[in-house]
Amino acid sequence: MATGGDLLPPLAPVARITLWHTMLRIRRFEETVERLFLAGELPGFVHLCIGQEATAAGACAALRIDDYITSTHRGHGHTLAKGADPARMMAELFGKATGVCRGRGGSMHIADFSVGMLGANGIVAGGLGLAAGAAMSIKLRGTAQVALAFFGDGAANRGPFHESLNWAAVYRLPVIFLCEHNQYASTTSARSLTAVEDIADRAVAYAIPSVVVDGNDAEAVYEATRVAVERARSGEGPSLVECKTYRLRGHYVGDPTTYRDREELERWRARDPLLLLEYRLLQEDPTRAEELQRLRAAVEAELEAAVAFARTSPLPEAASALEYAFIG
Amino acid sequence: MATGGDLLPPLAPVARITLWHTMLRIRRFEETVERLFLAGELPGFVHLCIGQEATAAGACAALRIDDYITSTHRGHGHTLAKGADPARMMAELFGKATGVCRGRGGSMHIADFSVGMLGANGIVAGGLGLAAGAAMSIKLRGTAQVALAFFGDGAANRGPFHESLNWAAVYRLPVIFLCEHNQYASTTSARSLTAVEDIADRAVAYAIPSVVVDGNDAEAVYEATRVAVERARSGEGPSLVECKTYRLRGHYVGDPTTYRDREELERWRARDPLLLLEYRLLQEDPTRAEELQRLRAAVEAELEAAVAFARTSPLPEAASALEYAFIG
Amino acid sequence: MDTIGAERELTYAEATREAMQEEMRRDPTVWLLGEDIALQGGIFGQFQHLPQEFGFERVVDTPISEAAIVAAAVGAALTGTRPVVDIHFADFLTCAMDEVINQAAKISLMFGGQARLPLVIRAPSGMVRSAAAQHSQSPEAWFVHTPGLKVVAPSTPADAKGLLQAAIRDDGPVIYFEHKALYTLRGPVPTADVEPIPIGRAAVRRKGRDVTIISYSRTVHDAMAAAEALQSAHAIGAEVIDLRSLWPWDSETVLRSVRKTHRVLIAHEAPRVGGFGGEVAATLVEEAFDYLDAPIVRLGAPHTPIPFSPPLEQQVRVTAAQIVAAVRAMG
Amino acid sequence: MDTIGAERELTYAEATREAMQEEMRRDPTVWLLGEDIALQGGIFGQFQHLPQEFGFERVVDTPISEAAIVAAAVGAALTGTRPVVDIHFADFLTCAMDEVINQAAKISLMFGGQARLPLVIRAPSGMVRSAAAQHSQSPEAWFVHTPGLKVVAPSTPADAKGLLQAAIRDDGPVIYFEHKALYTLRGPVPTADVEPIPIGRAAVRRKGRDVTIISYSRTVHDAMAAAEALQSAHAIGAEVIDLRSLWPWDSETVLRSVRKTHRVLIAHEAPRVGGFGGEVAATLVEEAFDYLDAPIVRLGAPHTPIPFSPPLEQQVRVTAAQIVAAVRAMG
Ligand SMILES: Cc1ncc(C[n+]2csc(CCOP(=O)(O)OP(=O)(O)O)c2C)c(N)n1
Ligand SMILES: Cc1ncc(C[n+]2csc(CCOP(=O)(O)OP(=O)(O)O)c2C)c(N)n1
Ligand SMILES: [Mg+2]
Ligand SMILES: [Mg+2]
Repeated sequence: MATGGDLLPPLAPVARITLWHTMLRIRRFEETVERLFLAGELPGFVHLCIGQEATAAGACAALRIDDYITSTHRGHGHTLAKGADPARMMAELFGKATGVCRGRGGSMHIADFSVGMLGANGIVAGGLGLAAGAAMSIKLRGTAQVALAFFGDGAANRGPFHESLNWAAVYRLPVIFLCEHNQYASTTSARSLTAVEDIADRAVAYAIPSVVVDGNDAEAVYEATRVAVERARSGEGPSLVECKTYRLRGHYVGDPTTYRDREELERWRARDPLLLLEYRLLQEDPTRAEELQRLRAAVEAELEAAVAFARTSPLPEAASALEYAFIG
Repeated sequence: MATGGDLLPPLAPVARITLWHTMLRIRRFEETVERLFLAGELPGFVHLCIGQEATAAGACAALRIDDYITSTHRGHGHTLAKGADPARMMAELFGKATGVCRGRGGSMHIADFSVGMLGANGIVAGGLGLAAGAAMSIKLRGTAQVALAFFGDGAANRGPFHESLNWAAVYRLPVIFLCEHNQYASTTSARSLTAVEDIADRAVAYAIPSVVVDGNDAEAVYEATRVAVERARSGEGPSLVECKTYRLRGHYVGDPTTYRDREELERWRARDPLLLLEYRLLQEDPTRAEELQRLRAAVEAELEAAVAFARTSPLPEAASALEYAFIG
Repeated sequence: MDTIGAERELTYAEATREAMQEEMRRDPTVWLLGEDIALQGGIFGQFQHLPQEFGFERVVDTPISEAAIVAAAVGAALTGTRPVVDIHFADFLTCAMDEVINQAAKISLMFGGQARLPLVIRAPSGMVRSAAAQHSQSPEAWFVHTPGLKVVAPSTPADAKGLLQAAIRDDGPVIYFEHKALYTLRGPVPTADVEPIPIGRAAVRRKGRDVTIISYSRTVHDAMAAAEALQSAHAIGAEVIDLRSLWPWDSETVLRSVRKTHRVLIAHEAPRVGGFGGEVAATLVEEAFDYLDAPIVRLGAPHTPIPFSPPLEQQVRVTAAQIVAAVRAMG
Repeated sequence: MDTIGAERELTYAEATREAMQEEMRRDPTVWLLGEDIALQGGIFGQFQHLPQEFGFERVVDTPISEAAIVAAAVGAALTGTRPVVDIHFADFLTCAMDEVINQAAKISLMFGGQARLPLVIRAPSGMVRSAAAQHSQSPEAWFVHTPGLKVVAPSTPADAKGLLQAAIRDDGPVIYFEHKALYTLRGPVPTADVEPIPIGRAAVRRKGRDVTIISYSRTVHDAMAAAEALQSAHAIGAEVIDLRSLWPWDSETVLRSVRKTHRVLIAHEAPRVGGFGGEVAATLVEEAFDYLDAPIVRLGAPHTPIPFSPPLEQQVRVTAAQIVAAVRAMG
């Protein structure tokens, strides 16, 4: 695809460990959120990305901090991978005044503009057009940024998917559309209500390049995204990257998941993205075990601090309810 | 494509003359409307289909009276071809109480449910989903009808195009999406703001068959539609038929058409769908000239009567303004 | 609450299901479409077991395509069937707004009465458990301001059944708002042999001589609690009117009450500015000006999208305490 | 009409273009996108010649993709530019309703103030020349009822310029309604050195002691004609207030007038039911109840989509004659 300069190299060993570390941070963040939610500590509704860590980690590894991402209702992983502070994220999920959105957004609207994370979105496919717009702004301002929109397989059936991809194509925008194909849209399997098996096939309708990768292989996601990012940064326009993955939990915390069978789940569990990369890293060099162990401990410490910060932070004052409602 | 029974045969000579006759009726209707509009006799805004008669005539020739069509802002030709009474259509354009919509709709909302014409639409791409829904109703009711949606090249960039085609594909609905690719969406050439040259290429995104035909060749349009209709009627699902054509007038009556050049216009004028078929009919059998002449006279008489009916019909009573505003 | 014809208690969600079931048995052209309704039975469980009885042709899981859902339902309603649409959350009506406004609402007029459009669009509205800004809206006033639509918003299980039945039998498009916080509410519900509740008729939920409290949907329950408190703590007799239908709405029942009490408070969960309360207040001023002894009071959410954090969400909700305070302040 | 700072006469369309031009010169991050605006200069000619000065990167013809137009503008506004969106007809806002409501209006609150969203969405509304049901709507009340948005609706060339400038300089989303029938209206327009007209301030278009007529957009001109007729034929002195902004709206100026005249009529082209008139009436009852000597009268379109045929279209329009009759009937 891309012909522009090699702006980011293929992953060095240390970067691969970072990739694994990012995935672990996401996994443990999500497991912690799940536990806290089930314990009744978190208000609202929560969608976890357990099982899909490789897409968030792999894609964001190919981005710079000033690049933009837009996300979905399942956005914790994207936000962490883009560089947000887990403590302020956790505080947001608790609805605390110290949260990234000062407690106004919660899980479904988590955002951190300081790291280019332009927001999770409670509207399926809501983020694609925003990313196209951010890419348009990049062109107008003449910077070297790119924008990347995460979206699900279900989102690919909404009109904004279509309008955004045509839009990005005709203006040759520096944007990457990254589909997290996790096989389901809530209770319905992608197979039943999406006319094609690969969302990537839809790129033909916009004459843009697309690729299907193993979405549980963080390195593969990184590599595919890297190529798309280079293409975008060198002015050659948008790409569609489809990552085949699976959510190992329900659609939301509490989902009985009666709509899929155990066997399918087990098949995907065996391809857990964390295990895959860990296996690869250790097979290549068993001495890395120690470093991984060190990172594990660091993740636990980080999370413990995040939860403590969130718990001890104040709730917003009721009297402040109208703050930020209105600009200017 | 289709394998179902040959529900409609290829055109017999007499049917081809009917095709030409239908096109002539549309052409003369539109020329009359243009003249009346410029003379200030018609209220509102008018979009003519002069140059595109072959798509309306060819497609509707492949339909039965109880099949459904949905249309666009450029819907006079579709309405006539589906079998509506030109006098009541003309009365509608005059805003008369005797109009097909009792003067409530006008050009942009012309409709005749009695011949399965479910309405022109002032919303670009508004008709695609309606046709898919009519097709769903056909399946539920278990009839042998089909639904056909006319839409423009510009409409193919709107979200409802995407949602409707995916929808029709997953439910295998008896619906035909017929694109009238007339090279422009108002002032913008399709080339500039549509990422692909052929809308038909977008069918891949829904795994449905598609075909591109010469939209100025009424027989070719008929044949492609016939195949798609057979497929639909025999339960094999939707198709996309793209007809390459050209509007020989402006986007609306009064459009200065500064956005296209004379040479392009002349090239298409030479491929006038009426001349094409007339030439073919006469080359095969010069003695047909007499019949065509007779039909010409019949068309003029029909139109004269239509205009007289429209002119002499009463306007709706002001006091009746709230009629039909509300159902039940 | 009205209990006429009721024989057993059901939840609001169960009553909805029962209405669907009875109507689908009664009329084979009635069908249901929406996201996650067939396999899951609706995200609030309101459609469980319907596919087992009626099959997947009449209980249809759809792609995430709200625009196509409503457009297809319009097309199907124009051609001899009676579709009932389920939209996950009322906030997502915006994704099908063109189909609701420019097609469904306008078709009858545009086509000069050629079309019947027996279409129900169900949409759960309102705040529940910190669902945040994109899952909490109460947008009913938009649709009241849209000629061509009917708008209903039941507050009890009995009305959830009776109004859904009426909506399904209606030949025009009806926007039917359920409040998410009410699905688990229990109450008496009439059995199959009872007539649907006519669209456009309010219910007087409680009699009183001193003030008329007008409300609908979930806020009716806050109004009832306020009325009890006003009576017991302040000896103020509040008449509580549940509008049930917002368009057409039952101004007659309201006017009758106002002519008696001379004091009016209107309360709804939707934002106060531009809300349905303004329509009611303005109408009462036009029709009962001389009966009013005090300014009409409107309560509604302050002018903000709904915030996530519980104390903030609670802060923007109209409560019984607010209603009590507002009535007492009327003097 | 206000003429402060005006030096020459321009049409409403020309004033719009001049506002764009000045703002684009002043701030290189201001840009314009919409269908048919670059090659054609806008379907009402309101953007002619802009690409020649600012190039096709800042005056962008778009595909027919209203949802993407608004979404892209939101994304671009979040990231350091000031997009001005042109929607062909206000009716088509429904095609981007989700992007307007669930994204633009809610983003500031949802993200806890992280976002600025300097975004203007222009949309021509109202009836003109039998454009029929899908090209004639006046949907402003929906957006007033949507917390997070500002809503303006200028009635004169001077305001078309001044309010568009204010909207462009505003850091939040502004829905800007132009009335299609006003594009050719001529009037004095201030030159470049004049400040924009602040959003939220009404204009008293005519002084009077007997009745306050409140309006906005095209209907202001009907109100002015009515006021002249009331004066000359019936010696009734009407004060005419042009709201100009619907949210925030200038209740102070209105209240000042009402405390003087004690009689109020509100007139707009949008449907009466659920229209902005209800909000004004309800507010006045709340804030000036004791000053009112007669019921507040609201005039608006009857409850129907706009019909095509000229006598029907005319029948659903609020006219000067109707205003005169309604004022006289107030007694
Ligand atoms: C416009 C819209 N329709 C419906 C929903 C309800 N909903 C939330 S998530 C979801 C499924 C999304 O599926 P997909 O895009 O595949 O993402 P995933 O949940 O698998 O990550 C649905 C239907 C919504 N939030 N927005
Ligand atoms: C949703 C929507 N956006 C914009 C318009 C304004 N408009 C009317 S026709 C038209 C061009 C349509 O192009 P195409 O679909 O190719 O049909 P054609 O006019 O060429 O027949 C536009 C932009 C509209 N009516 N509806
Ligand atoms: Mg999915
Ligand atoms: Mg075209």
